[in-house]
Amino acid sequence: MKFSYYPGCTLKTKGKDLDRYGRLCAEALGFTLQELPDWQCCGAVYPMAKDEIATKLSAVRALVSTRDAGEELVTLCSACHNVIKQVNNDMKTDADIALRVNNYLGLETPYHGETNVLHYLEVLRDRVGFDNIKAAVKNPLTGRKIAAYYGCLLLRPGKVMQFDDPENPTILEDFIRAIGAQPVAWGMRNECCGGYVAVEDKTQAQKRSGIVMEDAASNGADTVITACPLCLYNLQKNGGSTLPVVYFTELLAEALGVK
Amino acid sequence: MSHSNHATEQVLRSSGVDVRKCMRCGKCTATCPAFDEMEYHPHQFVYMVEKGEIEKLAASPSIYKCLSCFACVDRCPRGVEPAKLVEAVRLSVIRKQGQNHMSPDAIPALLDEDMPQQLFVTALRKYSK
Amino acid sequence: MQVTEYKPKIVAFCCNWCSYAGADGAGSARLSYPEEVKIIRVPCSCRVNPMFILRAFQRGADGVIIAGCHPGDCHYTSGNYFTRRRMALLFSMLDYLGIERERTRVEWISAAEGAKFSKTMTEFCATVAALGENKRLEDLRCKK
Amino acid sequence: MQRIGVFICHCGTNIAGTVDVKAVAEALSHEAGVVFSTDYQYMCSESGQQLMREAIREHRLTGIVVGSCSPRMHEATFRKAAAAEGLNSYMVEIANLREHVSWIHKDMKEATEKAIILGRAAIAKVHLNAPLQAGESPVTKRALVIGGGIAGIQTALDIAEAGFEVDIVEKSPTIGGKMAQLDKTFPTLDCAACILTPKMVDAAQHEKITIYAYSELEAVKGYIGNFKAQIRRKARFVDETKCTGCGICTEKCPMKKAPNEFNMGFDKRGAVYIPFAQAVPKVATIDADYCLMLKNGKCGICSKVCGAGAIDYKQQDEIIEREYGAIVAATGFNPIDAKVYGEYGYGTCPDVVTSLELERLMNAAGPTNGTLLRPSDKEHPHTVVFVQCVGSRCTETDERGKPYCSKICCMYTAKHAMLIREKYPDTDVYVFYIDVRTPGKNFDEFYRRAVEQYGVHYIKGMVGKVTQNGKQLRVQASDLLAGEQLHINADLVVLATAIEPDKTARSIGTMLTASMDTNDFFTEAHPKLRPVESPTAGIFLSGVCQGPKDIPETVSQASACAAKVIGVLAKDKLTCNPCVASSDELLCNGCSSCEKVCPYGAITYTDKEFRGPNRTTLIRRVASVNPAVCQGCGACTVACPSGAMDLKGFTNKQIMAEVDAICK
Repeated sequence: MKFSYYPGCTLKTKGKDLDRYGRLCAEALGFTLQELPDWQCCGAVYPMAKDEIATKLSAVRALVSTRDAGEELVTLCSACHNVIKQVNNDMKTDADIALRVNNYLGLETPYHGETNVLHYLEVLRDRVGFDNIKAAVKNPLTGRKIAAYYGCLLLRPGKVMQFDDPENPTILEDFIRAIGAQPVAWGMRNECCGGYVAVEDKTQAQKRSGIVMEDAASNGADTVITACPLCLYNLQKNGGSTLPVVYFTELLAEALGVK
Repeated sequence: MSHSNHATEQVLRSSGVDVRKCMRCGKCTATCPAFDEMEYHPHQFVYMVEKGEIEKLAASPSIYKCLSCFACVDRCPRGVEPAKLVEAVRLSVIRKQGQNHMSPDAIPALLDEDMPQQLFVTALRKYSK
Repeated sequence: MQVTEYKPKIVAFCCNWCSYAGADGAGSARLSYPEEVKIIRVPCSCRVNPMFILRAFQRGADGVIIAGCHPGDCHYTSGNYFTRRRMALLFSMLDYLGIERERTRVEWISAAEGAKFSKTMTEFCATVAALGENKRLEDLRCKK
Repeated sequence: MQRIGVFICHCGTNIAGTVDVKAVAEALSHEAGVVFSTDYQYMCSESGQQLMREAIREHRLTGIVVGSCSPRMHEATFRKAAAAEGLNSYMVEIANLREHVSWIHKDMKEATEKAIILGRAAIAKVHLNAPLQAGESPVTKRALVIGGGIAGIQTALDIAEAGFEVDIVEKSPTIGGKMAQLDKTFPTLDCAACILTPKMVDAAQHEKITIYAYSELEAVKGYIGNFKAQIRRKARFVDETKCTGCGICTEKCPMKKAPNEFNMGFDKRGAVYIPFAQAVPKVATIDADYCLMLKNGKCGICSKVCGAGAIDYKQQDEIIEREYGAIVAATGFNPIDAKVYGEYGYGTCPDVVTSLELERLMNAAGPTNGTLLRPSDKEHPHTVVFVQCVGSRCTETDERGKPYCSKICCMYTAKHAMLIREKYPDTDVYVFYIDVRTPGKNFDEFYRRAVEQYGVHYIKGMVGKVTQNGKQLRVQASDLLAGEQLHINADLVVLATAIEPDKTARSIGTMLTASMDTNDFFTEAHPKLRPVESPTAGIFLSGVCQGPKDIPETVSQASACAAKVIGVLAKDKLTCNPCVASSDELLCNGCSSCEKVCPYGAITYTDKEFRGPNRTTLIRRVASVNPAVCQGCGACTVACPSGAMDLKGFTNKQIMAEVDAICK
């Protein structure tokens, strides 16, 4: 199995662990992540406006070069995943946006959302299979109680992301079971961490992250996992809790014995 | 009901939202994680855009408080997508010259060492043009 | 000599349940439309045989309009869907024969849409009048 | 050659004001075949009709053209008048000179011209009219009611009371339907079982009613007056005729792990069970999915304890065939699956329940014996939050909900809130609503009582999210009037889930060729004027299968439906519309084109013998139309490639004669 891989800026800097463990695990599980040549920053946030074209271009470039390579595109960072998947959906369903983007890019073959975009977790669930992961685990994290934090960007908007039931997802819980740990049932797993307002309004971010971390702790979690560097930052820095927050790839690497 | 003006039309076009679909149930506001920080709440965005009161919304700090978490978009039973209105109103402001809510020069002072790139790229995208 | 204004001959096939009632509605509400329109009542728009339309053109009609219930509202559940498909075929054939596409039309007019009936007929008359007399299929033997 | 009489009506000044009626009568008198032409002030009046009748006698008329108002108005009147004089009523044609001429045109000259042309078209048609005889078909004097809820029971009782036989087919082991599961009923708060179970018994004991419980409709053929239905009687593994309903088997059954559907799965029942104490018929049923004997042949206890020897592990499904004159769909509804609304915590938080589940939690015969205890820890809840419109009133493209208002939720929520406050005054009750819809007798008063006397907190707003917070539920909601976001710690959350037609409705609708809307509700023949009939003749609609409604409305509709059924069954023969299709067998080439377009399945093919050349016999496949089933749309006439199929009353020749007359 070989996929085109879009790491994104943060995974090259502050979020290196998410990327590094992701690659190690991919190797251990037998699939290849081929980093796209010359990828650009996706823009970090999906531009919702119909008349925002320039801000959607870099995502389209990544999608086009994946299409031209004849592959599927795998992302790891929730934010990149959200941006690329939503822009891809625009290219597929919004003729006006597609026309303007294609006019701007002047591609030989216009792009209309042909590329399949997968999150790393979807590769684990749908391609590798959690049962096979379970079989590949060398150090099961038995006894660990882990809270799966989804945040917003993996799940919503549900119609576009098509990732899991946006209100009652199970993919991360299944993942936790596959690596031998016990998932914690908690309600705030798809509530916002405060996101980007942390730059300007720390208290808002603290409030949001605080609610999330408190709920995880009060339900007996010993660790919180996430797929998003921004969530990780907010929960760690603004969550007001000592509960460790780690990337899901780090736990996977630990379980597979490649950490 | 509204004195349809240019600003309203621009917001409607840019957001792609059909405000008339709203049945005023308030689920968006019930679900909004940024409620406490907002002066106008998601359902008011919908109603005020319908009434053409873009100026009030544009002048409100509420437009910088939406977390773009898409909860209102997903949970609205009428498919109204209030978050897209907030974004469209904010864009109508920051697209004007000198109206950036945050300039790149201001960023370094706000940084801490752990902040991921994605955080201030998002903030710049949301707050400036 | 006084030049008489050209008046097209228009045949309107109306289904009994929706459009004929719509025409009655137009009458009750006194919503006028040109007297060139003469209505033939049929049980359902799907009763209209393409032959009838050819015959009308042959006999010197300048325009033919078929009005039925809105899709999904057919009294006979699916008749108007047949009409839609049949007429699409016929009209393209007429087009091929040189009968302008504008001379024929299928419209959905419900029993409640008297205003739509009157508006549709007025518009259709104007369209046909602008095209002038239909000579393409006219059977000269029918001329007096 | 016809002898045609023309009668031009003035309609007071309605026609005569714009049309020169005398000129029209005069012009039409010169048309070929016209032997009499006159005008009169009011043709529809008694004296107008008299005038026509005299003319028919005097001039030996064979055809009539009346230039008057729309045929939708008085065609029947003039047909009747003609028939009274011995003339076939289908020899009458109307030229619509009022709605299509005088009322829309101003200019007298032009209007008169148009009136003459329309008159000519009518005359041209009458020339080709043929006398038509309405056919007759016999009526089987028995009705089938599909569904044994309150709607089906009421319809069956009313039909039976009128003296006709009725069969009820119910797919579950007992009749009673959803109403049997309810605790109290609004707005009077009488107990549902107290008013329903006597009706169930009435139905069971009525000599004209046969109940086929635990049975499903398998196939339906035929048409109004003459339906043939196959009913699958599913194997209960209990002989209904022997079982006394004593219940010993249900007590002794060692397998007690089957979820109890009647109590919404809150408790368990045995593999052999009687759904509830007042079940009708009160006989046991063995659930093959759980019965140890049926699954692996080990047990047989029920058979041993049954004194009546009613247990029969070898019982098979049985298919019976019955004939009916009319069929009633009373297939009812179900709440939608609330699991799709994950944000309300249903399915993940045990103390989030649906309204129907709450009915069981409050019912004296329910799993908690009528004490309101929450499912998680069987504690009494002190704060209860009701969420309205869960899945109702959603946009058309919404994948989770329904576009319609479910209609009953506002009222039953007021009932629930009131009952809880009455029984447990220490409980805080919140109702989140978008609108409170209470159109109905004593309905708004009822809702106001919940607020004013019982102190239920009605909050205009919606719940956004419900999450588990320790032993409690964290409810995040909006209060739109106060402009606040509320965070309520609740013990129980009740979702007023939308209702949808029963899943079997679609397949039953297909069997009955009864049309349905996009939500799978049966469509009525006319939304205002024929609300209890399906557009398909002989199929009638009772209860929620036609659209959301509460119990009083359901019962009224059920009785209305019964009246319509009785109207059919009371007739010995049904008169058919004579304007039906018929096929010229000599022209028919047996291609099946007509059969394929017929929406009623009125056309069949038969092999017939024809005389061939040189005294040979040819067997040809030809179409024949069942005039009792054909509704006369004419779709087949156009589909027929050989011109064999024609429509009586609207023949190809007649319509073309009209076309010619208009284009002349």
